[in-house]
Amino acid sequence: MSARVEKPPAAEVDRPTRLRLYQLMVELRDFEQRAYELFLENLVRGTSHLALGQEAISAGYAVAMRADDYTFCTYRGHGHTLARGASMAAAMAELLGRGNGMLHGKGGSMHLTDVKHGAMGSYAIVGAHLPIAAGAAWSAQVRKSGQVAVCFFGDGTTNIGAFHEALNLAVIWKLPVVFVCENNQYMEYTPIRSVTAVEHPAADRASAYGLEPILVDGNDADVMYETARQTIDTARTGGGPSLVEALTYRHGGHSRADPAKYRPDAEVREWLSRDPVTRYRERLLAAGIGEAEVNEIETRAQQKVDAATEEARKGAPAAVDGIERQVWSDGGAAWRN
Amino acid sequence: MSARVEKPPAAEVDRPTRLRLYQLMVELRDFEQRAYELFLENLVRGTSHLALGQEAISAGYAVAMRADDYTFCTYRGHGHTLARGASMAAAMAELLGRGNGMLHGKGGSMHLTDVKHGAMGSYAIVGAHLPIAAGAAWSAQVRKSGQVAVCFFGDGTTNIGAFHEALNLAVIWKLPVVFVCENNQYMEYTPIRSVTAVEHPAADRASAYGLEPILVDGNDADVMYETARQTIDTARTGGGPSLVEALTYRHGGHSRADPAKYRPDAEVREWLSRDPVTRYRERLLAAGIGEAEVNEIETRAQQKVDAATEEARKGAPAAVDGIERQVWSDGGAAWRN
Amino acid sequence: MAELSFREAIAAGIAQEMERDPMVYFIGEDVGAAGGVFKATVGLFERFGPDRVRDTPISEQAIIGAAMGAAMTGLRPIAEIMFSDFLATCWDMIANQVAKTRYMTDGQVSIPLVIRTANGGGTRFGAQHSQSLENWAMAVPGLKVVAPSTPADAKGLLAAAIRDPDPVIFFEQKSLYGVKGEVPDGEHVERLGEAKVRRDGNDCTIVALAAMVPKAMQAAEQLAADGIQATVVDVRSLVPLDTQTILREVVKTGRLFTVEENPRLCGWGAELASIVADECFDDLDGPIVRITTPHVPLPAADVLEDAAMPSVERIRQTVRSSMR
Amino acid sequence: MAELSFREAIAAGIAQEMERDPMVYFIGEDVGAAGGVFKATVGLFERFGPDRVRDTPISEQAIIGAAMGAAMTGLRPIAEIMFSDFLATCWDMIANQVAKTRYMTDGQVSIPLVIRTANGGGTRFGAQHSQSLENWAMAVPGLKVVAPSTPADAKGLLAAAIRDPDPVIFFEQKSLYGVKGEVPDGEHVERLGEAKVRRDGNDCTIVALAAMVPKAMQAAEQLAADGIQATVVDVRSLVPLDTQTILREVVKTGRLFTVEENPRLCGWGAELASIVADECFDDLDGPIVRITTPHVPLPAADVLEDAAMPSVERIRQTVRSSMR
Ligand SMILES: Cc1ncc(C[n+]2csc(CCOP(=O)(O)OP(=O)(O)O)c2C)c(N)n1
Ligand SMILES: Cc1ncc(C[n+]2csc(CCOP(=O)(O)OP(=O)(O)O)c2C)c(N)n1
Ligand SMILES: [Mg+2]
Ligand SMILES: [Mg+2]
Repeated sequence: MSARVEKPPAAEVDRPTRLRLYQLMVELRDFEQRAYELFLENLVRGTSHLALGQEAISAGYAVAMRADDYTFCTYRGHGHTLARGASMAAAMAELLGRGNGMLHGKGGSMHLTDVKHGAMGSYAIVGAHLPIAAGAAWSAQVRKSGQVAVCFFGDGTTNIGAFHEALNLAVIWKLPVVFVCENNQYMEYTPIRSVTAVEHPAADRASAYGLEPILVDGNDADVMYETARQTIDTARTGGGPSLVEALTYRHGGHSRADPAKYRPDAEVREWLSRDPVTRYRERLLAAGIGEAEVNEIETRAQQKVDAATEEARKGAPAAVDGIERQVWSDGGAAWRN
Repeated sequence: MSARVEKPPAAEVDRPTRLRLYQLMVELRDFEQRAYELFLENLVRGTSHLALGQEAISAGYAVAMRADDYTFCTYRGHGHTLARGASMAAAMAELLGRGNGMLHGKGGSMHLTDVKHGAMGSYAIVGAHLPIAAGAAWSAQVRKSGQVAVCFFGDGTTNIGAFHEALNLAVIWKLPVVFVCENNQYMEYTPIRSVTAVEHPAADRASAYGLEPILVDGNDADVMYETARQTIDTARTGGGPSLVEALTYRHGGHSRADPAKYRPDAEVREWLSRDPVTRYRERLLAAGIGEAEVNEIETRAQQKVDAATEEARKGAPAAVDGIERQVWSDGGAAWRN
Repeated sequence: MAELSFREAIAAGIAQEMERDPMVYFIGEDVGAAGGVFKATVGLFERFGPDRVRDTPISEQAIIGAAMGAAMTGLRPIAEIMFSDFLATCWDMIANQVAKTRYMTDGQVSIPLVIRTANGGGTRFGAQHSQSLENWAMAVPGLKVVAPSTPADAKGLLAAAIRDPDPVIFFEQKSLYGVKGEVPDGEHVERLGEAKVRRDGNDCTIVALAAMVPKAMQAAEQLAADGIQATVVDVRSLVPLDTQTILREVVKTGRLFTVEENPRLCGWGAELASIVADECFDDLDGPIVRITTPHVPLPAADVLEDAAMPSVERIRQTVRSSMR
Repeated sequence: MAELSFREAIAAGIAQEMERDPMVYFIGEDVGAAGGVFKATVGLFERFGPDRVRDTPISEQAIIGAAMGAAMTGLRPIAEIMFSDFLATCWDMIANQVAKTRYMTDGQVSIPLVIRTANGGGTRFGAQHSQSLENWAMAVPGLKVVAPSTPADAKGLLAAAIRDPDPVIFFEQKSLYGVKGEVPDGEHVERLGEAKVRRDGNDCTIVALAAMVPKAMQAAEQLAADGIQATVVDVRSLVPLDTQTILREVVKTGRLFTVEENPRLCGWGAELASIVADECFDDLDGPIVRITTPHVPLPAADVLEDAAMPSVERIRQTVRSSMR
């Protein structure tokens, strides 16, 4: 009783979309790698959770989304936030705890948010953002705005109560929300299969909410883009929620503190050979896109990351007077007169 | 994608067991009816949630359980607690807030507990006791005691997070626990189908935990007894948990405050015609058990309830010095020196 | 002025705001056709329809999460958590998500959300359905916390909470639902963060909240017969807290008593005592005394529950013996 | 005496008790082969095996529920909630079930359960991973609440908590995990409910908890240079609370300062202030002053976090200016 991975989409993804997908993946890859280097330089103040290896999912969905759609993601959310168009410099500065950070240092790596671009927040307590995403979809539904909420989370998240409550509510209210489980095989250090009653933590549970199982190759940007298109379209046209399980792998440890020694070498090698970025590069070349064009995308991405890093590093430390700001909508923090 | 109600068991339930089942059902029925009368007399102090109409489930399981097995139930738990052998007088006195109550007035109707008889508590916050029951089963497993935990809950409970977490944990740890959903079609006043993504709130979700769907007629004591025997046996012999959905109906309102006006007349009539007690009485007679014997069971039950009521009414009001007792295991309530 | 019960005033407050603002939505368990299990929202479903007054599954995390997501994106939701005890089942959503998201994003989002919940004891529901949990909410930065004591305030403060741009936890004391009182006709909106002096006296200040206010008032009347004139302050709003009114009265009388329905430890009265012991130290003429439920779960039986919660008699005795 | 880090002392305390009592089991997320994400339980899995040291899914309600059910039926479980912030995701299990079941059944069950959790800030984890939540637990009748400040106490108080027949919430301050200190060799068990005077002075009493104790100690040394001799009391256990020791020191010095890592409202210091303002009123020579994190969610960036939490400098300045 186990869902099956779906075949790559029949229809070819068009060329501009493919270039856009590649560009985004490369940018996210380079950003995460730079974040890692800055951490080694001891410049990243707090923790950070990189999504190296999972870029096809964020890119595939972001490209398929409308500018006013909503993204909800986790502490592993740099990619999802940037993919929506958020400033790379502001994101990098936030990691460094600078005043020019996206949240002026108040959120940190785990809470990147850029509402102007539909990036509605990175949530650091497992499962919490699933009901919140359902709520944004409810709001879109009653406002008849045509917006869709897309909610990303990990395999480990499927075992917490909020997952169950959110899925059921979304289905009975037929909400325009897409739940995307990025199954990277691990929680922090524990393999998901050792603590889950079914093989596919999301897909094998779809039927418990009257949904079709959707199990896809999360390391294939074309597959992710097509899956995104279809599930977002279903949501936007009143067809209600979807639950997608995208199979993937994180190249590094869970967080900056984790060398990821618990993973068998062969498993790591196998997944590295399915790196979504190099795979997609090959596919572009095979599809007749010239190496020069591909190289240029890569160069531009590096430049973008370099510029962002430079700007971030120029920022002053976060301003201390921010501590007592923005608890309330009046801008302040007063709890008494 | 919907589970099917299973047929009544092939094997006939033996005669002594049947008499025991009938006796228990009649006792529970009479107890609840008396509780209702005492409420009308304004003697029941707090709220109370009667299980009139749901007796076949509590009786079926209780008869199949070993004396040291564990029962976990809800605020609708008079029947489950009494069925394990708890004192009827103590239960009644607890409803009346008397000092001779089962909990000396400190718990009330919603929290009947009799640990000596394996009745490990009535829990009044929806869903909470599912993980707790799993924990008792875990304890039995590691102590190798052969005990089984049986956990009863309503249809509405299947939509709360704790349900999901408990089921997953029980399966991955292969715990000796049986989860029994008493699907009486309603939450408090809201029909379960209006807020649930699947038709059978428990059975249609079994596969999300790698379990077989078990959907049974909860108004048939033979079916319930056989289901209990099988699921308890599975648990006891290392086969892990089961999730049972028993279809039933409460004859009255959700709680003492509720006239249950929200239910269509035809639906109520239909279900009253499937009353587990009268149905079983007919089955006993059809099976050749004499009317006299059946009558005697009924008379004894009435006498038992009368005696319990009398004893309960004789009790003094709960003793006020109990307020600062039994917060801690030293018997006291001190939080400071 | 019309005479309304506290529960009718709640419904009237919601209706007033739903009428005014089409972005106000109301969700919860059994709040639709059933009108709520405390019948505090009767008539709203009929008047505003199943889209704006919506039944939910028993999924408290989803209720609060959905309300938060909606509040972030243009609605002004009211979410009902049937008993305040059940706040515990969605406490992460409230304390970690609703309360903190505006701050963590340095103001990128507002969360204009009201969480209504039936609070407190006196109804023999036992330890899991009777807690007074306003201090749980007060302890969390980012939540406003309101608890009215009269039907007029039930309507006016609820309307204010709905209009407030920030999350408000609105505690409705179960034991007050049946209480009747005058409620202003027409639109009625109070301001959050204003305490009210309900009785004026020069000998001591009794500060109370919600169902403890009428008890404090009765005790004050009896104390007058003992020759002690007590000021009674109704806190109404714990966050924001009207310290100015309270400190002024304490300075005037030189004595502070709190009457709290919550079990003792870390109740709102503790916070108040600590503020007064810091800022009015020189104005105090005697110890600060807190009158609370003992630090135990609330027992179910009527005699036990009544003996555990602060009573008029206990307030009177405590004040009298302490003022001697 | 051996020198151990705080995290090693935690592991040693658990090992000592698992060795002694075969009914002690330990569950949590990533506690098995990984040894816990704070490496505070390294070696237990290897020593006691996967049956007694067990990984769970990310299911906090199931973790606490399972531990409670097991504790009711013969085991003595230790359950880890990785960050105290996540207590909110299982708060119903803790506050409504674990805390109340013994009382509601009038003593029919005991729940010998320890919930260990990493608490507090200073590690730049941001608002959802840095809270000091000991006051949440303190506010719930039926929970014991412990928070050690030294490696020796980490071991000794944890052992005591495991042996205690009642539920104990055991807060391990994240910022202390790396701190080293002497830990007695051999079996080491402290008693719950005893505060410790860490420094003796006659001018004022500073009461602190967990990571605030070393800060209070440093501030006290600096204050001595200013001519102010402070007593420093390490509370260690909030429930049961050693009021005798604290009141004695306040009576001796006439002044009370609390140093609390929690955001201001309803912190443990508020409760303490209210006790002192009642019972030592005549012995006080000046206001009771609380030094806390402001009532805001904790910001993430290093400079902000450091400025928000009580610092040695702020403690010193506050005491000095208040003692003038
Ligand atoms: C409720 C809760 N429990 C535990 C944690 C600690 N934690 C943070 S990330 C994580 C693993 C999550 O795994 P998964 O959902 O697969 O996401 P991934 O990190 O693999 O992207 C855990 C246990 C948390 N943040 N929230
Ligand atoms: C977490 C929680 N939410 C809401 C309630 C209020 N409540 C009590 S019983 C009930 C309905 C439960 O329905 P179901 O699980 O079907 O059980 P039944 O009462 O039908 O036996 C509700 C909503 C509660 N006790 N706990
Ligand atoms: Mg994962
Ligand atoms: Mg039901």
